[in-house]
Order: sequence, then C-alpha cells, then structure tokens
Amino acid sequence: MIGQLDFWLMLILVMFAILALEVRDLLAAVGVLTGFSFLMALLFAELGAPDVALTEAALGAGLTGVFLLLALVFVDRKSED
Amino acid sequence: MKLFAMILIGILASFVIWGTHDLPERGDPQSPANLGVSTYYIENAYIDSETPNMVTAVLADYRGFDTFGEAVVVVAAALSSLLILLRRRRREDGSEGGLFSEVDAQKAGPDPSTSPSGGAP
Amino acid sequence: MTSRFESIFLFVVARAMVPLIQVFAFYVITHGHYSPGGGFQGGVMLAASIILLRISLGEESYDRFPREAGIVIGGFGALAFALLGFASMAFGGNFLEYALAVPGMGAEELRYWGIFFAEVFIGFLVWGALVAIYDALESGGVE
Amino acid sequence: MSQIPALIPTSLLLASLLSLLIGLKSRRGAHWTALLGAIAAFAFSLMGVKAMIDGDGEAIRYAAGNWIPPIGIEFVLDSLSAYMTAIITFIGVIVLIYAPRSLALETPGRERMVYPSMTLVLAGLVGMCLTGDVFNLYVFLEIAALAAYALLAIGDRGAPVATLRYLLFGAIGGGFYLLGVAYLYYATGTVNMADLSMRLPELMESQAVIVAAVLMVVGLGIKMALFPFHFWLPDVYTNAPSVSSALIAPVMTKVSAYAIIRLFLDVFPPGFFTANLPLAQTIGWFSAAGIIFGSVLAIAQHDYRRMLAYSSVGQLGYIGLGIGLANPIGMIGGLLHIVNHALMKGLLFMIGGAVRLRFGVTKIPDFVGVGRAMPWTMVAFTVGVLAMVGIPPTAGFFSKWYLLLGSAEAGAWVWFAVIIASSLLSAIYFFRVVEMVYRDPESDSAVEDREPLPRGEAPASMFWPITIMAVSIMAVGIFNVLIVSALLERVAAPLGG
Amino acid sequence: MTADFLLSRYPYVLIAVLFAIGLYGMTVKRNLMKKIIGMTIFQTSIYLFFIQGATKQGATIPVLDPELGPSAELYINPLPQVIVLTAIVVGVAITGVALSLILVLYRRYGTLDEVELLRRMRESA
Amino acid sequence: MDLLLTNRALFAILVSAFAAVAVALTGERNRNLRESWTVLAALAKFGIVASMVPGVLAGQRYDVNLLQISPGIELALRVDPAGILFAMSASFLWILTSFYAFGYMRGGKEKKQTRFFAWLAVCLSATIGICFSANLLTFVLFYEILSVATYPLVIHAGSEKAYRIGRQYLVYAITAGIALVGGIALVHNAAGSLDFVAGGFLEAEMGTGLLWAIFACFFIGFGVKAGVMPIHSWLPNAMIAPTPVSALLHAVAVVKAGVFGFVRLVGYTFGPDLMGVLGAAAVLAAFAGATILLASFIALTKDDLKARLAYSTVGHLSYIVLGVALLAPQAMLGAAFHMVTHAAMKITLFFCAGAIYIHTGKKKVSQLDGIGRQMPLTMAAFGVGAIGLVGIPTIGGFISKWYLAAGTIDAGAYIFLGVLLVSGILNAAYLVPIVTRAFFRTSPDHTRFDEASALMVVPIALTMTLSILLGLFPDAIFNFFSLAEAIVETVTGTTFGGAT
Repeated sequence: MIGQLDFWLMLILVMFAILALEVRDLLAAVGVLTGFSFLMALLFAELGAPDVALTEAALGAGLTGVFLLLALVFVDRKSED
Repeated sequence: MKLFAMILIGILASFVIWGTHDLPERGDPQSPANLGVSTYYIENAYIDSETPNMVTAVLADYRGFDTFGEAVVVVAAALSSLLILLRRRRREDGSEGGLFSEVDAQKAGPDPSTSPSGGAP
Repeated sequence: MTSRFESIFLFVVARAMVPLIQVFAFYVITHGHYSPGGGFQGGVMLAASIILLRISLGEESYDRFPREAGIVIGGFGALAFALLGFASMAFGGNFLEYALAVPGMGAEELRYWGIFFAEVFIGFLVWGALVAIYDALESGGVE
Repeated sequence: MSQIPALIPTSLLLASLLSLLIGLKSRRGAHWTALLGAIAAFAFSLMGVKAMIDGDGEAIRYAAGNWIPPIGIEFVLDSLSAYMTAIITFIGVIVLIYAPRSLALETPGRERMVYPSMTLVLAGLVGMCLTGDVFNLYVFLEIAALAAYALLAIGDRGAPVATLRYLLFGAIGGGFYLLGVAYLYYATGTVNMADLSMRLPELMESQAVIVAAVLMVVGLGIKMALFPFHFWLPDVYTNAPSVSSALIAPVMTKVSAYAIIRLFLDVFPPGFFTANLPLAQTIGWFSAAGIIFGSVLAIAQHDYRRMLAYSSVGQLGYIGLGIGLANPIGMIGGLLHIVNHALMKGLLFMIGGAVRLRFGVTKIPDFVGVGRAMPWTMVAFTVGVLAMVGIPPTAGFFSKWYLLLGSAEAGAWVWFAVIIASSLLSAIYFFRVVEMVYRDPESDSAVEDREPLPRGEAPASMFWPITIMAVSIMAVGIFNVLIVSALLERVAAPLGG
Repeated sequence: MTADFLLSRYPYVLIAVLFAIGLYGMTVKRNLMKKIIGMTIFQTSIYLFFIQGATKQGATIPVLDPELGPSAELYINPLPQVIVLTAIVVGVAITGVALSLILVLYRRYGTLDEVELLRRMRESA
Repeated sequence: MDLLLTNRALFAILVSAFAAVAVALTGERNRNLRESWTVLAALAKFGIVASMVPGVLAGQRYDVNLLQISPGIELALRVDPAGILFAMSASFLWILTSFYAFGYMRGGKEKKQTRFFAWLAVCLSATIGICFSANLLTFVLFYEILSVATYPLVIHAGSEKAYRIGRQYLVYAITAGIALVGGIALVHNAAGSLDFVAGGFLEAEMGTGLLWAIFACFFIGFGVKAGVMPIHSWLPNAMIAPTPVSALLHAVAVVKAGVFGFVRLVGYTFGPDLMGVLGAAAVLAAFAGATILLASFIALTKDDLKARLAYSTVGHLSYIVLGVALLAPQAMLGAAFHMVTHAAMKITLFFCAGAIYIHTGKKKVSQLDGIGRQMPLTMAAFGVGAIGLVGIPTIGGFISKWYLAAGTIDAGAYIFLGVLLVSGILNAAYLVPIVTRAFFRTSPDHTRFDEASALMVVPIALTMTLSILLGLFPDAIFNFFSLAEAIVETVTGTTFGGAT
C-alpha cells in the first residue's frame, strides 16, 4: 500500500523534473522545481525521515526557490532550450 | 555531441541500476546498514545524551564533526557569495567603506565617483 | 529604494508573520531534542523571516537588520561552535567531547546541553549565513 | 601530542572564522590571523611528520568527541596524511605571505574576504587528508571547493564563466562521490574507512561495491582533473588571480588524487582496484593520454597561465601513472610527484603573479626582457622550469625516475615511453619561455617599440616566498631519499605484497 | 528475471532516472539557470537514494517513543538521515554560490548561453 | 687535512662551481678580479686532479659517497684511470682556454662576458663530475647539468639564428638525457645496481631484447653528444658559439662527455664480452665507421673554417667510439689515448680559427690565402694540429691512430682498417690545403707581420707543444699513456709490458 504511494510520488517527481528542465520560461521552471522539492519533502516524510523532510521543505523548496527567483530578477527569464 | 552525452548518461544510469542488484532488499531489517552502527545509535542515544530524537543526537554529538564541517560549509558559501558579488569601496580619504558600500553607491546614482560622499551608508 | 516585490497585502501579512515565524523558529531550534527539527531547520526559518522582512519593508528593513549583520551573526555562530569544540579540548578531552566540556557535571547532562548549544549555534549561523547570501544576491553584484 | 590530528584542521578552521570576523574591521588583521593559523597548522603538521618518523609509521587515531569509531568520526594521521598535510600547509603559509601585494593589484577591494577563503581552502584540504570517514571526506571536499570557487571567480573578466563550469563539474564529481558513499554504506553498513576495509574483502564480487568504487573514483577523477575530465581546468587557471592559482593549482587537485590513493590502498581490499576491477590500470591509461594531451596543448598556448594550466593536466598524469602502476616504486614516484608538482606549480604561478604585478604582462611573447629586469626572480623561474622538465638534481627528475623504474618493473613499456616523450614536450614549451625571458629587448623586433622594462625585483613579501619555493625544489630533489624512506616507502609497502 | 528485478527495485530505477535527468540538465542544457535546476534535481536524487535505502519494515521514525523503548528493530536507521541533512545544506550552499556567479557573469556578458559565454571568454583572453 | 685529501674528487668538482658563483657576483664591476677567479679555479682544479694521478696509477681509487639520491643509490664519486684521463685533459686545457678566452672576449668586445665565464665554469664542474661519477645515476646527473649549462653558451650571440640553434641543441640534448635516464631505469630494473664495474656488470641472462633496448637508449643518449651520425647535426650548428666555447666544449668537454659515456658503456656497464656476444659492438662500430667517412667527406665541402673543423670533430670522435667498439685491447688503448691527443690537436685548430677571426674577421677557408705571412706562429700551430690529425708521426695523433689500426687487425676487422686509411687521406685533403693556402698563396691583404694578442698566441703555442710532446713522449706528459693502458688493463684484463 505504502509502496504504491511512493511509486506514484516518484513517477510524479520524474515528470516534474522533466518539466522543470524543459519549460522555456525560467520563472515557470523555478516554480516547477519548487513543487518538485515539496513533493520530495513529502516523499521523505513518507519514508520515515521527518527531519530530512523538514529540511528539504525549508531549504530545498523554500530558500533555493527564493534564491533562484531573486537571481531571475537580474537575468533574462527566457531560455533557448 | 548532445547525443553522445545522452548515450553516456544512459549507460551511467543503467550501470547505477545494475549496481543495486546486490543491495539488500528494500526495508530488510537484516541489511548491513540496519545491523551495523545504527543499532548503537538507536539503543544508546537516549542513554548517552538524554535526547529522544536520534537524528539530533547523531547529528550534534556522535557525528558532531560532520555537523561542524557542514556549518563551515554554510559560512563558506556566505563568504563566497559576498566575495564574488561585493567589493569594498575606497573612499577618497583613503578609508574603506562597509561591505555593501559599493552596492549602496551604485544604487544611489549612476556615477558614484563624482559624488563626494562616496558610498557612505 | 522601495522593495522589488512591493504590495500592500504582502506588507501587512509579512509584518504580522515575521514575529510568529521567529518564535516558531526558536521553538524548532530548541526543541530539536524531542521532535524533528533543530538548528538547521530553525535557522532557515529565521532567515526566511528576515527575507520576508526584506521583501515587505524594502529599505526600512536594513535599519532593523543591517546587511553586514548577516555575515557577522553567521561568523560568530560558527566561531561559537568551534569554541564549543575547543572547550572540551581545554579539559583534556577530544574535540567536541561535550562530556568533558565542564568539569563536575554528569556526562549525559553535559551531552544534552552540548547538543542544545550546538543546535543553537547552528541555528544562528545558518540564519546569518543565509541572510548574507540573500543580501549578496539581492545586491545583484557590483562591477 | 595525540591531539595533533584534530588540531591541524581545527586550527585552520578557527583561523578562518576569526579572520572573517576580524576582516570586517581590519584588512591587515585578517591577513595576520590567517597567516598565524596557517603557520600553526604547518607547525602541527611538522609535529605530525616527526611523530610518524619517531613512531615508525604507527598511525595516530583520533576519535572526534571521543566516540570510538565507527560510532563517531575518526581522524587518522599516518605517514601518507602527515606527508600531505605538511605539503598543503607549507604551500598555504608561503602563499599567504605572498598574497597581499598581488591581491591589492588583481582584486582591489576584496582582499579582506580572500584571506578567510584561502584558509578555508586549506582547512578543507587538510581535513580531507586527515579524516578516516568517507562521508566526512565529502564534507571537507565541499568546504574546500566552495571556498575555492570564490577565490577563482574574482579574477579577470572571464573568471566567473570558467568558475561556474568548474562548479558544475565539481558538483557532478561531488555527487558521484556521494552516491558511491551511499552504495558503499548500504553494502556494508558503515562509512568509517577502517571498518570498511575490514568488511569489504567479503564483498569483493558485489555489484554494489563495484559501482561504488567506480562512482567514487570517477567523482574524484573529475575533481582531480584527470584526463578526460580536465576540460574545466585550463579556463579556470587562465582567468583566476595569481594568488588563487598559486594556492589552488598546487594542492587542490592533488588532494583528490590523494583521496583516490587512500581508497585504493586503505579502504578497498588489496587487489580490488587491480585484479577484480581494473580501475588502477584505467586511471593509468587515461593519465598517460592526459600527459601527452596536456603537454601537446601546452605547446600551443600564448598565455603564460594557460600554458601552466595545460601543463598541470599533463603533470597530474604522473600522479595518475603512479596509481596505475600499482607497484611500490611507481607509487612512490606518483606520491613524490605530489610534492614536486605542488612546489613547481606554486612557484611558477607565483612568478607569473610577480611579473604581472611589476609589468602587467601575462602573454608569453611579452616576457622579453623580464630576465634583465628581475634577474633573481628569473633564476627561480629557471629552477622551476628545470624541475618541470625533469633535469637533475631538481625535484622533478626524481619523481620521473621512480616512475620510470616502476614502469620498467611492471613492464609497462607504453607508459615508459610516455614519460620519456613528455619530458621532451615539456622541455619544448618551457624553454620557449626561458628563451623569451632572457632575450635582449633591444634586438627583438616584437617589442622594439616598447618602453624598456624598469629594473627591480618584486616586493620582498613576494620575492622571498618565491626564493623559498625555488630552494625547496632543489632541496627536495637532493634529499628526496629522506622523504621516500621516512614516509613514502611505508605508504607504498602494501603494494609490494 | 529482469522484470522481477525491475518490479522489486523500481525505486532504484526511478532514482536512477532522476539522476540521469539531473545529469542531462547539467551537461546537455545550454542555459546556465537550467544547469542549476538540473544540479538541484541531480543532488536530490542522491538524497532520495539514501533515504529510501534506510527504510525498515515495521519500524517508525527515529524519535524515541518512551513506551516502546530503545529497541533497534523498532526505529529507522538515523545515520542516512544525518548524512542527507548535511548533504542538503551543502547542496544549497553550492546553489547559492552558483547563483552569485551567474549574476556576475550575466552582468559582464549579458547572456546565459554556455556556448556563447565560452566563445566570448576565450576571445577576450 | 685528511678530510680534504680523501674528498679531493668532490673538491675538484666544486671548485669551479664556486668560481662560477664568484664570477657572477663580481660581474662587470671589476673585470680583472672576475678573470682571476676563473684562473684561480682552473689552476686549483688542475692541481687537485693532477695530485690524484700517481695514486690512481698505483691502483688506488678515491671514493666519495655523499648521500643517497634514490633508495640504494648514492651520489657517489670514484676516481679511476678512465675518469682521471679525461679529467686531466679537460682541466689542463681549461687553464689554457681561460687565458685564450680573455683575449678572445676582450678582443672581440663581446657582450655578457660575466654570464659567459660563469657558465663556462659550471660546464667544467659538470664535466669533472662526469669523469668521476661512480654510478650511472650520478653520471646522468652531471650529464644533464652539462647539457643545460651549455645552452647559455650556445645562444651567446643573441641573434635569431643563435636562438634557433639553441632550441635545436636543447631538443637534442634533452632527448639524449631522457633517453639515458630511461636506459638507466632499465639497467636498474635488470641488474638492481648502477655502479660502474670495470669489465661490466650486465649479464647475458637478462634477456637479449632488454639488453638491446638498454643499448638503444644509451646509444641515443651518448650518441647525440658524441656526434655519431645520424644524430650529430646539432654539433656543427652549435659552432655559432664563441670560439673558446667551441674549442673547449665542442672539442674537449661536451662531446668528449658523450664519447666518455661510450667508454663507460662498453667498458664498465656492458663489458666487452657482453658487447661482443650481443652483437651491439658491431652495430656501434658500423655507425662509427660510417660517421668517420661521411663526416670527412662533408668536411671537404665546407668553406667555413669552423664548420670544417666541426665536421672534422664529428669524424674524430667516432675514431674513439670505433676504437672502443672494436673491443680489441690495442684499439681501446688507441681510443683512450686519442681522447687526449685529439683534444690537444683540435683545440689548437679551434684556437687558431678564433685568433684569425678576432684578428682579421675572416671566417672562410677561401679567404685565408697568404695569411701565414701575417700570422706565422698561429698558422704554424695550425699546421702542426692539422698534420697531427692526419696521423703523421712525431705528433700525438700518430700514436693513437697507430694503436687503433693495430686494434683493427687484432679484431680481424680489416674493413675498419680501410676506413681508417681512407679517412686519414681525407683528413689530409681537407686540412692540409688550408695550411698550404696560408703559406704558399699570396694575397695583398696579408703582408704585414701582425700576430693576435699574446693572450691568444701563448695558449696556441702551448697546445701545439702539447700535441708534439704527446707524439714524442706519450707518457712524459702527466702519464697520459700509462693511464690509457691502465684503463684497458682494468677493463679487459690484458696487460701491456710497460710504456712504449
């Protein structure tokens, strides 16, 4: 049962990862990446690692997202590939 | 080139999957990782340091040096960012401004070198 | 200079949120012994509160939390952690051997407090360092 | 006495944190704090070396927090790590003495944040050498790497681009290493090196262990700039400030090589890298290719620093060959080349910085007449070049000599030929510079219209470090047997079995 | 055989796929921001490898429950979690430095295309 | 005092290294002081070397072990007959060259004289080091120092052409050096030892392939310096250096170091027996024979005087190599003695060429018509040197050639006897016309009697005298002949019945 949950979560994670890399608009890509990190945090929590989940949510999803957005203020939002 | 890189990555991924063949079954309580030093942590964390959260006990005590190194990594990252992005302005009287003096000066006006007060905050 | 992300809504919400976040962050840091969380997570929350302050208040936030403060807090946090490690060395123990940090106390108790202080220092240094990174990025660099 | 293994990295870490805080107020204070920390670490390293010699190579094991490994993290000071820390801290002290004047020219307004970064690089590298825990090694690897990125990025116009590439490939390398640690951990249940070496012999056939070994070696190989993972390196050194190159080029890549050697000798069971999985031979072949590739490309360069960078690609190959030969004498050659190359490259980058400070030139054709303007510095330069080419009695000759003996013993005739050919190639590209340096500026058509270079050496704070390095090159060459018999023979002994 | 293997090991396969996607983003993509996004995915896949290997049948999170007592088979292995905690922080630190570099080089060259940047850098050198 | 006496070999090397430092530090400020350092060092060096000759002849060996430079291998010096023979000729001729060089450099108003004299002294140190090396690693150490130290002398002129030739020289020298290092590594791998042993220390059991590989490495290593064709071409080009350099280094020190290497190779590493069994000796002899003939023919075509002498040097070096390679005791004796006599005669010729150039600015053979009337002493010396090289009796060259020829007969290699005879005729063909042209043709330029400065003429006269004395009384001058005999005796075990 639980095994099925992480199978679907992982599958969605893979899709998010592909999406984050293939979206041409970097702002959207950062958004997708933040979503990816939140899902990852969820997966960590589900796998019995609440500490890691908390950290991933705060650092991976929260701060990395903020830093990436901040960088996007200064650089071109469009990506060629 | 692109194709070559992708083939290489594919080979690498298959190699990584191949390597999991000899890893213990998922969730196996008898796996080496679950029998090794981890049992000590689980059984003694509370006894040694009155800390129920084993992750905290391992993080800050048993493997405290890792954590110290990690702390230094964070400081190093902050230092690196500052070093890469910032420069200290030299004022005309020879003294130096604060870390962000150049940033302030840039935001203050297009040509800060003409303003006599320089980058004073 | 005004904030890059200025909006009334953000302004109001942020001002209300910041103290709450900070209180919760301190809870997370100090309660790391008993529940998930600890210095890193709490430190990140503290940093997040300051970043929220920066976003909502703009220029005004530099009066409350100067830009140099980030690296200073981060540096002192790490320094305090290092000194905690050296403290036990001064009493003949090994580096980070909390059980010897203060003579005359029980080993378990000392380790408890050692972990506590380590978490607090980590919290401070993560807070300061992440704010420093934010501020550096926010400046956009100089040429 | 027994605190030495912890004192070496922690004194550097403490110095860098203090230097960071003091640097907010005083530039000079930052410099002195960093320098004092490096000197202290160097003194501790020397004490470590002495302890190794007195104790007949008996390793000093130090449990951080007094948690007996594998519960806690362990520091191991043995002959190899004592040797490496002594080299790293020596280079650190020299470069820190050298730094202020060059930094003032090349990175104005940033000096005070450079010193803590330099100390952090040293601390990370020293930590990598001393730790007895494969994950702790990763943490130190990243400390050193993060500080190094900043140091390299503050150079010329193109430096951030080059450094970002370095960062990305460094992250790949680090990630590979970390994944390797994960495989190793799940196959054995421990991350302590001594513990691993006890458990791994039963798992020699395990696919997980094979993948772990390959991932770790490839990851470290990227960090080491082992051919063909070297592509990030030339751009980085070309654009970096002289001080950063002088600190990072000599030691950073070598420590990754050291980590490979450590895995090879102490973690994985004997014969695993050679018989079960021909990793050592693979490293050797790639190194041989790298030696030729780096040397040939170095000939084509016009920029002094870029030439040194390609030369580094080639010279690192010698260390790789030492690993690939997998016999004691060859390994001694590889290990001896670590100190040789550290001294030579450090010296040459420092001289590049001194010339740039005095005359602002970095292109080789502009070096005409420098020999007359800075005669003593150029004597040191010549010593460095002779060592690079491998002319006795400089240090460079002897590492090649041991490698030749090793490849003769192993019957590796291709590598034998590669070592011989590379000496010739390095002679070609280095003597070209020597010739430029000593040409008459008057009779040279290329620089006729240039103002004659003003005579005078670099400032004393740069001149004396350069001199010390040049003298060390000679001393290491003449007294290499002392190093070999006191430290390196013991390190390489397990390969003799 | 292969099918069984894949069925029982599907988390590893999916982690390897994530790993490959991250690597693909870091090496094949030309935009530097994309590379950094790729780097994050790459690192996260490694964390996931650690965490999912640490699962234990019939065990709970590694916080001591006073009613259960410190029995090894009841709690999940805390060591990989500590390692991942450390690694996450390191990863964010790397990302921060990388973004600093991106800001500086964008200021200088006005583009994030790697090929273009390399060309211009080598021209000016 | 005892320390000083036992370590004489070391001091013989160091004295000129110190002189180099002293010269460099004195610099242009005080030329006479600078020059006196050179002279003092040259005399001291000669004195030290000469003081060891009686002991060596009496069978004594002066060993100096300094320190280990590789596990089990010491930086060791050992004075034996072969070494001291070479050291004697080099250090004696350095004295004369020094004086000559003062005259030459000052007369020609050359630039960078300090650099010149300093590096000359370093070269001499390295040469003596080569002479006294007790093992191959020490040998190669000094050999490489010599290669590098010669480079500044080759590019002394500072012209584009000089740099080009300097580059060529370096490529050859470094190739030779590294090939040598490779060969030594192979030797160490095969034999586990590198110490020179009279009669050789390699064994046939080590495998033919390996021994041939070692031989090939050594052949390149020594052949480059010894100017064996086809790897000789740096040598004639390097004549762009000032004449004292050509004289001392390219007739005495550098090229003889290569030849001396062959002596060490055949006599002290492989051993004559193994060379013969292996067949390497025949190969070496073939190369040497071909070089003798080809170099003589090429010399005939050269109009530039120094180039002609250079090709003559290439040919004559191969006489020595041939003598060693024939493995017959008589031939080896001739070869060893030819090292001395050729040095004396060739240095005379180079001195004369230099004197002519400095004094009249003439470099080409075709310009020398009638110069014998202007510079009779110089040209007389030239004549002596020339007929000596041809092999006319009463001059040193005759004796060495005589033994060489006897050796070819002993070895049954009659083809090489032919080579020697033909090359003798060719020697005459390219050297004697210069003399006849100088004395018997007339030219309006050269009528006045006008010698070069005494600083140049006196050394010329002395080397000429030495050449003649070596022919008349081979053993009277510093026991050169006895030393040569001692070499052959230690290497082959043959004994000669006293001096001739």
